[in-house]
Amino acid sequence: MAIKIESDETLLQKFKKYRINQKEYDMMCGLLKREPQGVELALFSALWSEHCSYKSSKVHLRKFFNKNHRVLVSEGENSGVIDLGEGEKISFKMESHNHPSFIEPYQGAATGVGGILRDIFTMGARPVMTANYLCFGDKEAPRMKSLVEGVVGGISGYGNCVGVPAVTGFTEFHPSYNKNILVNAFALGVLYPGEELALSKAHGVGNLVVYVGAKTGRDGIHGASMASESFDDKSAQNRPTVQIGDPFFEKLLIESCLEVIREDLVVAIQDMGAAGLTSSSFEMSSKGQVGLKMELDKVPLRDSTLTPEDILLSESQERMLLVCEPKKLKRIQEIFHRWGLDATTIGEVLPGKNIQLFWQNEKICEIDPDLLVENAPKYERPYNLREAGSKGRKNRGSSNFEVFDVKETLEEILSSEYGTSRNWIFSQYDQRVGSQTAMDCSSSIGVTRLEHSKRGLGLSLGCRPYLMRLDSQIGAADSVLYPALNLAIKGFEPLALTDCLNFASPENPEIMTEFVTSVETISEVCKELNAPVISGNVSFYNETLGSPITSTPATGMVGMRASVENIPSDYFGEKQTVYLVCNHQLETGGKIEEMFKNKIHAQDKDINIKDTASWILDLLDIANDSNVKMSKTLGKFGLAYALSRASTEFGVVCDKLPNFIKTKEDLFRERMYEVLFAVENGPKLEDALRSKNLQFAKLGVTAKDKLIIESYLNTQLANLNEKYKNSWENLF
Amino acid sequence: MKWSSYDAVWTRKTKGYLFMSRVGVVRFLGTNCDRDIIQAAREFGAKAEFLWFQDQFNIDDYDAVVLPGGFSYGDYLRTGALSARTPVMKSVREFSQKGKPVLGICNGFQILCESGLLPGVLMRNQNMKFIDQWEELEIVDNKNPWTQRYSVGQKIKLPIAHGEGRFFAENDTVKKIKDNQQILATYTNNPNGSAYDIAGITNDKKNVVGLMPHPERALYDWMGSSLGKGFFSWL
Amino acid sequence: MKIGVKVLPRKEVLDTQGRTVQSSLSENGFSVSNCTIGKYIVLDVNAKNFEEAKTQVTKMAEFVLYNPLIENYEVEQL
Amino acid sequence: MKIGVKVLPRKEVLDTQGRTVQSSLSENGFSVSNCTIGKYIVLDVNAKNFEEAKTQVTKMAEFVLYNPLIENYEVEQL
Ligand SMILES: Nc1ncnc2c1ncn2[C@@H]1O[C@H](COP(=O)(O)OP(=O)(O)O)[C@@H](O)[C@H]1O
Ligand SMILES: [Mg+2]
Repeated sequence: MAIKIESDETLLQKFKKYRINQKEYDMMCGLLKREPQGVELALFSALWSEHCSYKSSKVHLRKFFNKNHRVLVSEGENSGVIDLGEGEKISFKMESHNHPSFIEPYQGAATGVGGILRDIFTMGARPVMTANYLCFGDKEAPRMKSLVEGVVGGISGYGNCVGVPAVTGFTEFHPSYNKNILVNAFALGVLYPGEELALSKAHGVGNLVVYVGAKTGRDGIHGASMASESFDDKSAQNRPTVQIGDPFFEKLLIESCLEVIREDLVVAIQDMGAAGLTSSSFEMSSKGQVGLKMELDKVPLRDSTLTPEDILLSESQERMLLVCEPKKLKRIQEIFHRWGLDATTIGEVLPGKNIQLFWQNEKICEIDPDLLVENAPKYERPYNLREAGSKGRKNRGSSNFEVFDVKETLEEILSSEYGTSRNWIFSQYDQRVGSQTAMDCSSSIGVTRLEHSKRGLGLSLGCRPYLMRLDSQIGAADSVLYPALNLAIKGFEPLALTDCLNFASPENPEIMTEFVTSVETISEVCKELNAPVISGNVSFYNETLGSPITSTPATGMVGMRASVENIPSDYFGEKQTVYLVCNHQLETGGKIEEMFKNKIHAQDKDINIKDTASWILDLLDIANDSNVKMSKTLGKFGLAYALSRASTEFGVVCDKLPNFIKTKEDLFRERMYEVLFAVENGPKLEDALRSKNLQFAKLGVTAKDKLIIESYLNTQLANLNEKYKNSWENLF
Repeated sequence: MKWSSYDAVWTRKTKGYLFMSRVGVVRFLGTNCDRDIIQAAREFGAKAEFLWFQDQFNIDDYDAVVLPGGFSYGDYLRTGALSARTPVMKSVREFSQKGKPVLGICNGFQILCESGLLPGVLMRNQNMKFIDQWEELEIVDNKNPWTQRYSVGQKIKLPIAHGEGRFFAENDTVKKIKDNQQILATYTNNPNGSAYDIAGITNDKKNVVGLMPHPERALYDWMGSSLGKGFFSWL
Repeated sequence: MKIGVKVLPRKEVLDTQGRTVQSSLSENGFSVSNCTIGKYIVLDVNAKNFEEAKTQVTKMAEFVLYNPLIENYEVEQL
Repeated sequence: MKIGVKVLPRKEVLDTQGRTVQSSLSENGFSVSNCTIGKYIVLDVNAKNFEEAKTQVTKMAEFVLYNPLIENYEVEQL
């Protein structure tokens, strides 16, 4: 087919403005059988961006294990949904807001929280918990301290005001994030018995398209396509207007949207996220295979100079689009009005399947949304198969780190940004609003109680970037195994997973290899645990001037426990016997510098996923049946660090270490995987462990105010606790 | 039956009348602890329902009114300022003037100060940050409906969650509050710079109480403490 | 008509924000002997002249824009 | 010398606080067609004249007092 090539500069300029390349332009022309005109190029630019189309990841995301008896929705909607079995359903998801947070940390992080909450209540679920996964650069890197302060402030400012508790999180530092921090927000919502899901599929010719919430302004125009390319030095200049989040408006939207959904007044509902009105309307129409008429001049504006194209691309926050039967409009408007919001009809559902856009009664565009949504490009980006064993491992460092004095090393870790408490962060988050929080951010998992059934939902975030730097398969396996283990030893059965895959450019085959390895490995572990991946998000192009971030597939795993009473604590108590239970896969670790700055030492082994998963499920039974009072996973910095963290009021006297700990250094190595259990009735636990053939060692008994590890360490707790709790402020 | 003061509610209970006290829980735009309070009140056998900020209510229909925490009007302008000027507050004022029990928690406390039902004002925490953590409180007064179940000097653990909880009033006002025994509870380790470590106060008639910490978040051991119960169990 | 309302903390009230900013400025080598932070509110009102506008805005200020316990305010034409 | 710095949200940027305060004022019977809320900062600096003070304060503003992505500022003598 002959396509007229506009060789003049205008086309090149357009490519630049809309971030489109020649190849994709040719594809558009092929689909349209002509050149795009008017606002069409803007529509393509938005919907074919990596951010909206998932064009580099789609073929791989399809491989995810995403179905089991609990799953109600795991694709095609704003968020995944599972059934909890007693009439309740939950919906959860995680999403990145990395680029905006680097530009304007407070608003970037705040609108990240706002966006993920909208994805949840759009489904008809009331948000009941949030969490955040943060990776910052070296704390001495330019702007880093103010980025930390701004991001935490933004999450706090938004989350506290909408009134959804933050129950857990993850914070890490590494120079690969110096110019590209990660801000991933997680949210979970509940549908109580009898409450119906809301979906985004438009249908019913003659039904109305209604715009709800904040007025449209110039915020974030071209944001979606911006988010789909890497930072360069020029990014500073062509920044779109910063999107400002208004948590107060969001709160009003939550209440009013849930009310109209509960009264069964809407046919379909969708938040306006990336690429705003365009993506929400085109997706609703494409999913329902119906046409839509939209009169852009009826969209409520904050700035009267906006053009139709601006209106289509604006990413103003706190806006929703819904479809309803005409006879229900009045009631809908009443409800929104009661909550101080406006609901405006801007169009209707048409027969056929085209979207027709009008501006002051003139049709400015008519297009089949499938061209933009279904027919968006899908790329099989080149990648290599991961090489097994040591060849797959880029970053194996030497193992010869030396510990001179256990106490000194421990104190050094506890007062470094890598090992100190994140209390400075989470004390700024409301962790208890809703009055259902059973475990807050100070614990290794977050727990919220289900209002109606009194069961508990547990949440743990996964992905430890230092393991990803070692090897993407080990790192990805760990990003599911570690949170699953954290949940299991508190008695929470892993139910399902969401992910947020933060990677550099997919056009780089090495990065793509890590991406594919991560997806396949995560899926494999989820299958072994029977915990499907129900939702997620991909963020590519996390790199600046060619230097990539650590590939970071963050995850959020949700588990359930029969009750929120007597959950094993993170801390030792009086008269307890302490055990170390292990299933050694491989040994990693070294001193702080090695782990977080340079290469990390590790044995040349892989993780046996099947074996580890079944061990985790065994521990779940133990945690539930053996009257476990305390449990804790050993992670970075090994046993010494874990014992010191678990010792607040009571420490432990370890008179005999297991034979695999022979040196001072061994006290700081992480042997994946090990957990601590403390019980009052030792023999009972031993029987249970033996009956399952689990390897364990008795470490000793608890003692008030002191921690003793053979001849290696003998210390009072006050000093360690003080270091752990109060070092942040000296560092930042 | 019509009851005009908390004593009446109390008597009915002790005399064993089969009676559910009726609690009104005020919802402003942006209130976010409203469902928590309903749950807490119902847990202890009270009949609890929402009151809407735009509507006045019949003061005889309720035995107690709670202004829950949250971020009404987004905390814009000043915390509690916009809510204090809504229609429902006319009824709350009238209700309190009849000596009936009113409790404002967190943002509710801020609203009561802004509307003049309680003296003083709550300002930005000294460290300029929102603070969520558990604090030890000492009950200073129990001659009011809301802390009647506690003993004076009793130490209880409750969580705080606020950015603006630093109680401030002019010197002579603070002195008056102190002399009149209007201090309800104080912090053991003052987290926010509050005058006299104040965590909560009462009005001079002791029927209106404002408290920054959240007793509704400390009802059962699984929440971390059950010592907040007393604020609701008398209802 | 555009009217500006300057709302500043009263002297005897501890202005935590001002103090924090002042110490941050001093730490970074700026010499500031005092820093006070308040609000600036711009209102668009319908009025024939400043007098009329001022009357309206004063009413709003007294109604809600400032808290006399801790703040003072001033009205100006923009 | 006392210098005032008026920091206001930029026009194209959403002013969340102003939006809510305006609608609350309207609900209470005041007619306001627009409300914008920013900060007012009073600084005491050591300077011989306004020009000199302004130079100093402008540096401070650029350093920390305002966020150029979302705000504008003006310096005035008090
Ligand atoms: N960004 C954050 N937001 C909220 N809580 C956080 C955040 N970062 C860390 N935390 C909390 O701090 C606890 C300790 O963090 P960390 O030491 O990294 O994990 P672990 O307990 O697994 O060793 C976590 O369990 C989490 O609840
Ligand atoms: Mg969405």
